[in-house]
Amino acid sequence: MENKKKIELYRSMLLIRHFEEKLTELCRIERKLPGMVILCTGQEAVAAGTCAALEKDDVIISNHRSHGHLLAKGAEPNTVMAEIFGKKTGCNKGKSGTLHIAVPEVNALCTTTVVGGGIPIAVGTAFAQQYKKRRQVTVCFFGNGAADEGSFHESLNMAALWNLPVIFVCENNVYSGAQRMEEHTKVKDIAARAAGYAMPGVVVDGNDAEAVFKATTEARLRCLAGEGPTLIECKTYRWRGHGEADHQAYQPKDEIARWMERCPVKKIERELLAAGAISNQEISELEESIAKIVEDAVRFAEESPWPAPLEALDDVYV
Amino acid sequence: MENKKKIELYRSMLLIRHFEEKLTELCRIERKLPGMVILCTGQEAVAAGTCAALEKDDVIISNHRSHGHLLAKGAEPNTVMAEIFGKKTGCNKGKSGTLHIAVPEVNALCTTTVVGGGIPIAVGTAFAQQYKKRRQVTVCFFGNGAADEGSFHESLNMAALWNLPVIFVCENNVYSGAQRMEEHTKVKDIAARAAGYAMPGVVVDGNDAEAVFKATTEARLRCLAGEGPTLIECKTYRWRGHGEADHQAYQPKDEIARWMERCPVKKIERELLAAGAISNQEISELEESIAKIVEDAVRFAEESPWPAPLEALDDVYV
Amino acid sequence: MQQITMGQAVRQALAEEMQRDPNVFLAGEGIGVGIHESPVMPTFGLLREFGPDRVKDTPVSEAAIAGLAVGASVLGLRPVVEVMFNPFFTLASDQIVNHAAKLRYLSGGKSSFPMVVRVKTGAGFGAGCQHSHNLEAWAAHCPGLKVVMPGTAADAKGLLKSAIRDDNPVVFIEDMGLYFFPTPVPEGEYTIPIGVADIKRPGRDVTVVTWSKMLGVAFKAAAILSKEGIEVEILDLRTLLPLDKEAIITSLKKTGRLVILHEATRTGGFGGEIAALAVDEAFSYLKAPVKRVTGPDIPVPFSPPLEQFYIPDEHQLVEAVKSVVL
Amino acid sequence: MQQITMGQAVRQALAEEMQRDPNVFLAGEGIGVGIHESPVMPTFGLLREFGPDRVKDTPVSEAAIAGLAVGASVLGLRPVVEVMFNPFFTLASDQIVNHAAKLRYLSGGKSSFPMVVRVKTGAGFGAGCQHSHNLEAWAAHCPGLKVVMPGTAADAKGLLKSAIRDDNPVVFIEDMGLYFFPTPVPEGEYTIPIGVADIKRPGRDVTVVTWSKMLGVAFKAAAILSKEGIEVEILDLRTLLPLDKEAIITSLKKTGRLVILHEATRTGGFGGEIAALAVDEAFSYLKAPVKRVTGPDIPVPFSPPLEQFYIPDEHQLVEAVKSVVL
Ligand SMILES: Cc1ncc(C[n+]2csc(CCOP(=O)(O)OP(=O)(O)O)c2C)c(N)n1
Ligand SMILES: Cc1ncc(C[n+]2csc(CCOP(=O)(O)OP(=O)(O)O)c2C)c(N)n1
Ligand SMILES: [Mg+2]
Ligand SMILES: [Mg+2]
Repeated sequence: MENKKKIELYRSMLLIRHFEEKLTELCRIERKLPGMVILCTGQEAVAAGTCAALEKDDVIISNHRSHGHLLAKGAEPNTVMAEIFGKKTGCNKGKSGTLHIAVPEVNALCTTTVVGGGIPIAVGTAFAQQYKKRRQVTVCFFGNGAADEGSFHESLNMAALWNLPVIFVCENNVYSGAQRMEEHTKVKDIAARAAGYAMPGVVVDGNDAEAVFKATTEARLRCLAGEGPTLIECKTYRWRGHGEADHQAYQPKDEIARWMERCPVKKIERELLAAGAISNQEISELEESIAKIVEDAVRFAEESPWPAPLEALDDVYV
Repeated sequence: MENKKKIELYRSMLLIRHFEEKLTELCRIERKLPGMVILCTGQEAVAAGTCAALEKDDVIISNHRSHGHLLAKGAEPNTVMAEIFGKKTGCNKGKSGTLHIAVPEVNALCTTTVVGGGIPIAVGTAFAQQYKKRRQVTVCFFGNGAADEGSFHESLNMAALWNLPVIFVCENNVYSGAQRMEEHTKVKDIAARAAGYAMPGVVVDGNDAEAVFKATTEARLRCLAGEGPTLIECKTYRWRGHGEADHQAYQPKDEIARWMERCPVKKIERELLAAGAISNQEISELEESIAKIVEDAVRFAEESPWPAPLEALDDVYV
Repeated sequence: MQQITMGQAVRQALAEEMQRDPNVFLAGEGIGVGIHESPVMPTFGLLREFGPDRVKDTPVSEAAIAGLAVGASVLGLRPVVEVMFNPFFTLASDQIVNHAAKLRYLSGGKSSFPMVVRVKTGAGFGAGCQHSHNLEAWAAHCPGLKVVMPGTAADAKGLLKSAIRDDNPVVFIEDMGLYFFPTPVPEGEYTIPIGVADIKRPGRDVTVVTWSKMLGVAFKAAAILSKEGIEVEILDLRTLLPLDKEAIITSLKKTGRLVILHEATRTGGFGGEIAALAVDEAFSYLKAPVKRVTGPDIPVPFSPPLEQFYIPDEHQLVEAVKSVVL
Repeated sequence: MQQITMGQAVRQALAEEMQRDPNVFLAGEGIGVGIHESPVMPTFGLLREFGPDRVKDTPVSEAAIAGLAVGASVLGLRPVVEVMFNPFFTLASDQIVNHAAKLRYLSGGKSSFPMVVRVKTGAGFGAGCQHSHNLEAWAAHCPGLKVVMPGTAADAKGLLKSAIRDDNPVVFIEDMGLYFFPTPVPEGEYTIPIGVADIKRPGRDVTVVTWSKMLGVAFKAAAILSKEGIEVEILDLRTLLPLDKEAIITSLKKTGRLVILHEATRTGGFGGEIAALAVDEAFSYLKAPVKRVTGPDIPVPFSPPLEQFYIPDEHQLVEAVKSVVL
């Protein structure tokens, strides 16, 4: 991987990390953020690595843990933050909130908080891409828990049958809500299910952005060659609770600590430093510039007006 | 396999064959039979072989193609026939008809015509068997088409996770409605999906009743040993259309002919004759006795009264 | 005018719209191969005519089929997908209700989902309650959806064409009982707007609000009643959502009497909505209790005499009308 | 009397019934481990108390969870399974509607399915429309089911105990808004019969029919109106199916005026059924139009001011009552 690309990856992950750490902070202030705030801290390499392998026109379908996906795909931090705050200037006018933010401008077309609900939709967008003979793919993000939903099964079967240009990215962060993987399925690797649809299934280190990037790039090429979908399982870990209200009592402290040592952001940072591709000075500057982006986004959100109550009636129908 | 047991198997298959051939006949008479009549002619070895491996207390959950399963499990031909006719004396008082006949008396507990709908229910009955610490198993019959439903996936995962005593019998008769297997899935063997749940998956010749019996017996022992579920795929073929109204235009004539040569009833008959376990004379007698059972069932059904219209209001609630 | 069945009318609408707009495609279980290859079926021959890229036979996977439509429509295609029988709507309902209906709202109006879900419904085929269960009231309770349920072949054609051109998700429900009897359908291009009810028979004495197959029952009853001097106004809703409230109220202003007729079971049926509208917005015009003639609160039974008992008929309607007129 | 929340009342009912009958077991997503381990949650601590054989944490598989209940109940267990949020009812709906509700009928009365599906519902948590969507009207349109929707902690406890002992499938819907405020609940063993509505406040001027969390809104409005000399009778349905028609009609005979209040969206909501009942069977007593105060016909929005706009409040109810009284 070129250094330039790798720095991009690093930058993307840093943005996600800062953005979400700010959300954690804001959640500690009572009534600052409405609703349930669900973060991907620790999983940034999946979002960044995947999206770095995509073109702007490629589509992503996301789930309840979407902030990373959206930012990595190029969404504007300001309007995403405003949406999380529920403000009128939010990218969905405050209708969506943190759980189902869609950013059509960057082809983050549909985000759904129904677990597994995005997978059939990804089949649909990929179908449209194939139907229109576009050189585009769809990436569908979902969790290990979602892989137990019927929708996963129906969708992977259909996508394989029709050789659709879709990449199923299972972000296996060990947990599904408060249940560990082994408490919700007996299979060791979700990727093993791909064989049941005659589809390639790949396991990658989800904390290694470069590995995720490579796997996605390969899968994308298969899609574009008309060879159909791939299931990529990214093994990673959720540093925080299911949502910010979750006290993580069920997550062993040493397990969290072990995974924090394998921090995906630090990993790529170390590699870049070792390769002499970036200096400590440049890192500081980058962090500062990103901190500013996030500060600006929060300020934008805070200073934005609430939607007027009657706006609730808009946008139901075309 | 003992000859006695094998003769039982043969008898069971003969009954199914005669029963259904009679239904084919009756369908040719206009307005004789209401509704859509769906037959398993050619697939008898699956029903017979599976049920021969079960005890009376074991539960079966069946689907739209149920007649074979029910008769093999020991259902009374008279009341099943009357149900198919829609008569008051039918085993479900005419409420069900051919598509969802339940015969709780022989633990054919639930039959559903929602494709895949029985699979979660089988998880439930197997759960009850485990919960009550009974030495019993559940067999769930479903087709290759049903294996594409989300319910299949969720159920197999849950059953494996909890080591439930359930045997998933996928009756792969090549078709799902008018679609061939390769038109609805890319995978060659449905049994390959079992690995995705860390469950054993077995392929057997579904036209060989003895092979089906053996596979079921082994799976049953695994269940009783607390080792959990098995997926058995029985490769067989549907001689007739999806239902009796289906003209089978999409089924190649020579394909049907090839499979008819592999008739499961004739196969076991040949083997019994070769082993000297049965004589031609005995076969004739058996056929006659079975023909009489079927004739009696038809007479019983024909002579039975219709339910009174107001009976429609009964049996909604306990 | 051509005489065709509703199935054939649906087929014409599909074919014409597919010719008109390359973004229209069809998907469903056996819609191409046709389990019972029969010209009464609405997708008969379309695979041959439009090829396998535009007529997709799917696996038996209702959720994926509905999701296919959601995803394809957000990228600008116009999918028309089929739910084989109304009870299987349950299996597709998460995609239809939580996604098709809500994702536009959730996007703040940025995205749209121009898709049609065709649902086959109706008792009378001896298929039992897992095939026969009218659930139009479910869809009509979901903002973001439009719900269309035509009662004639001519309406079906014009409404389906509008549904396909509509930029919102439309649930289009066809009663299979209408697949078998030819009725007049205009030749050539026409559309019928969604959301507009139709007075199928004017009358001064009582308004019968109905939709779908029950329209035929209403006509039969009206003929009987007319002989006794009672003139029924038959208002065919055609669209349940958005509801043409004005048409209902206008008719009630004239007749002052209302009977609602639908095949779905009574309790929680969409008839309640019509009654509620009447007793709120047309209260001062009502001269008599509002009656509902509906399927009884039971699953649809199999046996012919039981199933016949289930389906509302003209005699029940005649009786209900008389009870409010006399 | 103890002061507990509805979540705690549900928990007591579950614990007591599990102690009473070894056939009762629980299953659902995170019901044991508890995503937000919190004593307000109805299954809090039950895993510890009853062990993993009787409190089953399941995979995220709504159809299998519901099917688990169907199959377990036909073999004589009494499953109580949880649908985490009402919109996910869609994913379980085939098992609940086509199987739990119909299989007894299909068996000709031979089998029964004594199961309870607990559904959490209600807007007000900033969770948006894929978590908040009141769909009680769906279940109440399905013969074979019973549908219970309590408005107080005391009712919840007694009704849930009855539901668990009922030999029919019961959909038991809990509004999470009631999980946070303690109200009085009798000590010790008691049950409340399913199918019996309750006059929560007698009054002579107008009947307000409501259920679930909206009961609190009705009380607030009644207090305001009382000061202006208008006495509201609050009839809490508690059970939607079977519907206590008599209670509604009896109240209407007294007041002659009806306002229906529910949080679900208006069109196709269960309020229509109540209005239809009134205008049919109590027509001659009605002195004024029947009004409905409900959620507007939109998905539940996220942003606090929008969500607040969605949820019906006492001011809307006061206005509606005045419009029919004055
Ligand atoms: C259909 C559905 N069922 C249940 C839930 C509640 N829920 C939200 S997230 C979640 C766990 C999902 O786990 P996983 O798919 O692994 O994603 P993760 O949260 O770990 O990123 C559950 C059960 C839901 N949102 N949708
Ligand atoms: C949920 C659902 N979708 C569609 C149908 C219509 N249908 C009935 S049988 C069938 C094909 C099933 O094929 P398979 O599972 O292989 O069973 P087979 O008929 O071959 O025995 C279909 C699509 C149905 N009954 N239920
Ligand atoms: Mg996870
Ligand atoms: Mg098959």
